[in-house]
Amino acid sequence: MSDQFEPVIVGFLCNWCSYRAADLAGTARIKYAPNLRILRVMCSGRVDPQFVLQALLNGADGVLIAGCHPGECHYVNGNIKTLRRFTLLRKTLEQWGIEPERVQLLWASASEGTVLAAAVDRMTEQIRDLGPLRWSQKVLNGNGAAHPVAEEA
Amino acid sequence: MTEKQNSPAGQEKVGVYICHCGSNIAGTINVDEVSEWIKGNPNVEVSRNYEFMCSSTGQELIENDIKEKGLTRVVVASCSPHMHEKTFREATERGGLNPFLFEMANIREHDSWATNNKEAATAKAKALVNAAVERVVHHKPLEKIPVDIDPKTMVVGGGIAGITAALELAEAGHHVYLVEREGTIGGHMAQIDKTFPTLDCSACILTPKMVDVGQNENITLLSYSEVESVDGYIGNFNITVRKKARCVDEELCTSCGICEEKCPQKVVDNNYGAGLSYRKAIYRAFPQAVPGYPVLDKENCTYFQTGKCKVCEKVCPTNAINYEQEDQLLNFNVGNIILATGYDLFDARKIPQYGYGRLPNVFSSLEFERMVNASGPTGGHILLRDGETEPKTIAIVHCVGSRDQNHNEYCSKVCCMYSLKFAHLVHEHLPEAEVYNYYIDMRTPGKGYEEFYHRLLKEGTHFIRGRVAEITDADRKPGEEGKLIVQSENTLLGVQQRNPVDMVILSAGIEARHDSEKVSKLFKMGCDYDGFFNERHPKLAPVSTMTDGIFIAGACQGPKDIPDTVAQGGAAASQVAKLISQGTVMMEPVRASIREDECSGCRICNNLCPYNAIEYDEEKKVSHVVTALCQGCGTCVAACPSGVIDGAHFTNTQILAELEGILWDMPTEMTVMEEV
Amino acid sequence: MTENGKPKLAMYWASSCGGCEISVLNIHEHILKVDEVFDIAFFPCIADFKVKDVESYPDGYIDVCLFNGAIRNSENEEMAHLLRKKSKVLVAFGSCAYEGSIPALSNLTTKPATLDTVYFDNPSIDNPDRVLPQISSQVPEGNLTLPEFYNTVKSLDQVVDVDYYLPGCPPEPEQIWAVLQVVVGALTEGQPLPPAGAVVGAGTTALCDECTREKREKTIERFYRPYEIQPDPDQCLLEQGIVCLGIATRSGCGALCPSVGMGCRGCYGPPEGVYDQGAKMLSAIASVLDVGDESMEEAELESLIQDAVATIADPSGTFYRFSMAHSILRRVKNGKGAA
Amino acid sequence: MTHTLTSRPSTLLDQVIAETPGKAINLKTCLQCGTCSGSCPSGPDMDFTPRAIFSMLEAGMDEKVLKSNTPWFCVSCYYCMVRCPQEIPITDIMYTLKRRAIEAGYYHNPSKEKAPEFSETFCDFVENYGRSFELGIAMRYHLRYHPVGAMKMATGMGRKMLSKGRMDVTPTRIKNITQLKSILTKAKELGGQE
Amino acid sequence: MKYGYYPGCSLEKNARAYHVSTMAVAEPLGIEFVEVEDWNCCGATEMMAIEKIPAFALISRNLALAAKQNGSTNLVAPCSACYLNLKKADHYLAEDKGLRAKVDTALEAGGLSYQPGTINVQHLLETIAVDIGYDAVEERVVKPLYSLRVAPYYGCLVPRPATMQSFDDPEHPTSLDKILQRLGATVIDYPLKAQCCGGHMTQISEDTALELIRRLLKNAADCEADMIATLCPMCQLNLDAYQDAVNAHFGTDYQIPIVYFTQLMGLAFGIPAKELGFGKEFVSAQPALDKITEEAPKPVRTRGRGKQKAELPMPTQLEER
Repeated sequence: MSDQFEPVIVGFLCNWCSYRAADLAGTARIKYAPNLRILRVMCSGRVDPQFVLQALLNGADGVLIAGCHPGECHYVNGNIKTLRRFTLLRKTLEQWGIEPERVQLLWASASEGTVLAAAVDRMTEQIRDLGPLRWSQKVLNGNGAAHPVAEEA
Repeated sequence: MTEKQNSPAGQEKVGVYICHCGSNIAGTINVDEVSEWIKGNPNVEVSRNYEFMCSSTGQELIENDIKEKGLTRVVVASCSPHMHEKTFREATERGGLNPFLFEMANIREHDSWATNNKEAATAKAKALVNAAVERVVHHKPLEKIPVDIDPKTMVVGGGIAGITAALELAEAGHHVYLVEREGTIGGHMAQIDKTFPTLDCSACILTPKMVDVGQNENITLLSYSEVESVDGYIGNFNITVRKKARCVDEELCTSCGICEEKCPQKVVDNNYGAGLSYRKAIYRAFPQAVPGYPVLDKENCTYFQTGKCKVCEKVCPTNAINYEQEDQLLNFNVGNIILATGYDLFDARKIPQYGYGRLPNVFSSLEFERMVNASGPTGGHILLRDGETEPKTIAIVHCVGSRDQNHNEYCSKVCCMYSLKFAHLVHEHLPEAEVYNYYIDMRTPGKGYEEFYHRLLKEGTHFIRGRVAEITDADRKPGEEGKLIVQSENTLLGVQQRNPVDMVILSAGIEARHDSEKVSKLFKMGCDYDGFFNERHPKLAPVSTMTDGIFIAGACQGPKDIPDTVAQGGAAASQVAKLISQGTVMMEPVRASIREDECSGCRICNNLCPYNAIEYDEEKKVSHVVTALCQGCGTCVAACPSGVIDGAHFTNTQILAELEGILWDMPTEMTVMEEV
Repeated sequence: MTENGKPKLAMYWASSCGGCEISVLNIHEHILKVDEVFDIAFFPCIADFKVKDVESYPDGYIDVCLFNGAIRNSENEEMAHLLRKKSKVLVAFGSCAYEGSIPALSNLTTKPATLDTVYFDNPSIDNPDRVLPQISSQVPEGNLTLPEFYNTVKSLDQVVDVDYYLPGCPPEPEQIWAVLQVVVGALTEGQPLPPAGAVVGAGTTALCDECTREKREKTIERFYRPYEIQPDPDQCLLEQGIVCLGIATRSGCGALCPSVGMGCRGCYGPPEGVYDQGAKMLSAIASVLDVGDESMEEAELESLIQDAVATIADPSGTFYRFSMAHSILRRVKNGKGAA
Repeated sequence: MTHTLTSRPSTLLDQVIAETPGKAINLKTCLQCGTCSGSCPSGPDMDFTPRAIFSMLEAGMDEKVLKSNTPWFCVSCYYCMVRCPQEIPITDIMYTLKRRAIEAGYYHNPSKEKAPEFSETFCDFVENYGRSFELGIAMRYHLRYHPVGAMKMATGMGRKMLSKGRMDVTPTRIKNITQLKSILTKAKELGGQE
Repeated sequence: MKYGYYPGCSLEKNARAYHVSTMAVAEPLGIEFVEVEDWNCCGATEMMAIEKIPAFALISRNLALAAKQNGSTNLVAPCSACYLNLKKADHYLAEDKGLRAKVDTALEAGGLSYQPGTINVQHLLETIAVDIGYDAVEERVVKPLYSLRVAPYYGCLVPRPATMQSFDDPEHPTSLDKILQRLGATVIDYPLKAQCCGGHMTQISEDTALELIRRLLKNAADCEADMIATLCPMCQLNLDAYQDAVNAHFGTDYQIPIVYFTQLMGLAFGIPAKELGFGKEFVSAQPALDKITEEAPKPVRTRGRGKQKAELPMPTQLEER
């Protein structure tokens, strides 16, 4: 690969809108940055802030949460809860010196393949400018191994 | 790069199958490399790549390996799960494993098709496949949830789509509630004079079907009614319908029509009459209305406005008039819903340069339909707004509000054809008149459509290729006085033309209902940017929606002509009939559940569920999930502050394992640096 | 077993306030039982021991070591390693040892910023020569050394293996006594010990379990600082807009703070099954923020939510007051953040 | 005569899109519907209608485009722009074509096109005084390029204007002309890079 | 209210009447105009045709000066071309990063800088119709323009400022109509109210220009307009100064005075005609002004049609945006 820094972005995409938007982007052969690695959740409302933090701890340079547009949520308003959480999470992350570009929320309907692709390109560029995050390596440097989030019994 | 194994070695025997999809995947991703590499994951027992995993041979690979190699988990890396998850789950099941012990990695839509960078694509594929393996290890066997289908169906919208769907189901012996907003069923088709390209009379083919609806005892017709609320899920919807007060007692009314006749209050009929004719304050849209009872329009009724009049009450032979009548809220349980809510015509006033609403002799297409209709205000005579003069020259403007970024980007599909029909009708009614059709592109795909175009060419219609720029009554030179001047470029000549005519017809496009967004939310289903309802799959599931048990038919899904609309009505009906005859459906077991013994009863989750699936037990002081109501979104799981809600098939362990797997190449070991 | 055959008890304070020691002594007359059962091997707060004494013990000499305080500097860490080596059972005692607690709030800033505040930018400081403590400094008498001040505060289990966690700031005396009884039982009558790594002296569910306030469906339009409103004495504080971490905090204290009208601060750490207390708290209360709905324009929606969220003054400090060191990310990005 | 399509049609097309601010990229989506040309007040006097120009750009007939009077006859009424169903910034594209034509030196043909000269004369004054100066512009422009017009000007319009006191006899110069000049000089350098 | 004021070259001399009448009505309307110090020409429609960056730089200097000058962030331009150029520059600078970078450097060379969006460019008509409001205008009327048949003429650039949203309808603006109605005038539904006056074509191809001008005059005459009210110096000049040329060229005999709407406002506000720049126009407005009556005229249907019984209903007008 080229020497330029290639950010790794983890995407939590909702099954009904944004994941399908990504499908559509592919089907339409829209080329965009290969830096996004997608996990599917049924609804953006499933995204537990712990996942976002864990992704950053595990080395992601950025996290994208994508859901249906407000009002178009397959589960009526799961995405509204996502927006509420995201707003508070972002405020917290800013206190922690994590640039807002690194954790983004995107609305993309199933028909908006182009929107999703464009957003990924934009985010990749923004994070490329910010440089690597690589939390455990660059921030915790030598504070012991990562604790996995405990799972329900 | 170091490989991180986060699941205990040999915990499970995973079979990994990487699909080439011809060259769709293999062309960009080095599938051999990936399938070789993933063998490094201690849980992977078998790793193969094959040209077409979805082929029967491909599926047999899976089945055999499960049997012979004793696989306990299966991962297929190929297309989107929305394409083939079902296929491979079934293969897994045939192999003898629970279908949910399968996971899919989307390396086509999300990878090979999304980039040309082979190296990056291959690296990404590794991450996605590894993620799937790490995840599948934590999968638990799940059983689908059977749901009984209530054989009754609700059809919303009494246009030709709804009528067709209702009749199909009713004739199959299933009960249907047909809900219509207006006083009568019939929809737009009832307004139309002739239908293209066969030119058979719209009313003649529609009214018999309307009568059938009225007479079929399997159909409960709820006219002048609107859906108020929708609860439940496939098989068990609970719907509240508001039956608006029409101030007429349906038991007593004999549809004799005297009230209408005697009513002193005349108002413009903006609905059925397209604003070109008048109706009374108590009225039936048209004589063949079904049901035949009139509707009293309170806004325009003299009695309701001034407290005096009551003529209708006086003249009614059966005392059917009831001013005190109130809206009724009726409740229905149905198993399935078909939405056939139709379309609105584009409002040509939004394009002021065409002068509609300002220049009297500019007409909308629906106005013209009414005018040319024998039952219309002019008895079928084509006249100018003065109601007397016959036009000698008529311009028909295509693409009004369609193919226009300023309004609707899409092509409305039917305008070219109905514009041709208009031209023909003019030739028929006014043989002397000259007709000019202004078009951008002539779009006549469909059986007999192009032939109809050729017929019009023979009939002497003038076709000018060019979108009309403006229509004005400001004459510039002799010959233009008192005319409407249609200004455009004749793009085939490359010259600007001014064409003085007597009448202009604007072929306005088809739009989603003004309230379609509200409706789509009411039924918890999506609609697209333009307001048309989203089908589940544009090719393979055109009448299904993302919501099980809700189907769509006709123009509410997108612009359509009558044949397509009728076809969809039938299609939707057969989809429902299929479910009814199945009796039960199996629903995804992706559901939330609360570990009550660990619940602290904080009640955070209680009002998060849009389906009210979470209940609080006052006795035990804990919350629990009503599985049948849960739709599996997982919002409560993410919210539960004590982490005691499990989201089946999307558990924290599964997602976190997937997360670690997808970031396998990220350095997490700490390089000890100088403390800052 | 040694001379008098009594099991050996140690208690050490790393970066802590001493409250844990007090609360051990708060078990009242039971302390006599402790003395009767145990032989104190190391307890700087109540008896004079030197490190070299501990060093002189054979490995595993101490049966139970109650280690309180966070790992703030190199000395804390050395002591942690030493005591781990010398102890059979090492208990992370109290919130600091368990999850960093108040000392770990400095993970919300950086070492330079902390030193700045302590030694320079501070009204009560007069330090014209900008003198900073040095790890080693030469004086006529020889070389003086000080422990190294870390950039990041760690929990005990981030530097050594820990057998049990006893949460609380401080742990409740009766809980301490209960735990000691178990240990005593194990040592004297050979009763079973809880599984290693367990959180002892606390419940498993969230605090609401113990809280007697009436709970309804949660809809919160905005949050208030405690001084801003007079809360209803019987209703759930969170529902009244007072940030109460009870929903995301392990029970065990008997819901002390809520019972007196103060929102739970979360000192007992997350309940079983939750790793990052702050993130969970954040997720939960954001979810029930009752502002904005799907019918709104996106812009309007966002601003409404912005405003509501703005009523939470300091999310990190509030949600991670006790658990910063033990949270997923543990600290702010170096050089940035709330300094 | 037959026009042979060059491999990738117009280089000019891409340049125009690149140099025009706004959504000029929409030019690629032109439907050839003719709304622009139908709306154009001066359309009848153009060598090619705007729509035809766009088609020619697509076809790579760059020289023909630049030699045409079409852009110069644009009166900047913006009707085409508000009516265009593809939201193509047509008027702005016409400006770009004018600049291109000047660069290409394609406009000094004997035909009736006087626009470029007019524009240039106008700009000379603006650059030297910071204000426009009708009389000067008109006189110089006519004398330099259209002596006949100059006479008309002097006898007709010019006299009228002066008589009504609606035209200055001497140009006004802004105070800080040096500032303006340095701005414009810098701007020209940068413009050169385009 | 305080407003920045950018007169533009025309108002200095040829459209002096516009300037003085604007100043005259400003006071009663409670507007305080602060002229931009040492402003320069906006480049009209010409600069953009020669070089893009200099053209934008030229305009931006004015924006920069206006922004520097403490007063109001609203900048009012009575000239349509100036209005468009200023508004457009501000818009594109915000939209096009590359362009902005270049213009910034150019401005720096002159020790200036401009942050797009700081200045809100308004046309005088917008200021009066939107900010001041029709009611406020009506309140000031002391001598209504009864019986004066006026054709409101907007021209191009105010209703259609390029890709930007106008405060009025791009095809059928009505704000000037409403103002004139409040002045008591009989306002004609002027079909060509937003058509082109010929712009600079008078200089480039007179034939083209004269035809464009003729259309406007003819249509106004057909509507029996006593005068045409404009809001743009270029429109005024073309329709006024070239009217005899049109008559000569087409053998017509139009005598339609072209006045600025601010002049009519001034009259209605009771300001003496001479203080409003009347008399500067080539086609004298006096005959038209003489038609003004004390009493309001009997209501006459403007371009309306008698209602026959057979007549079909008309679709209602779309309610005002």
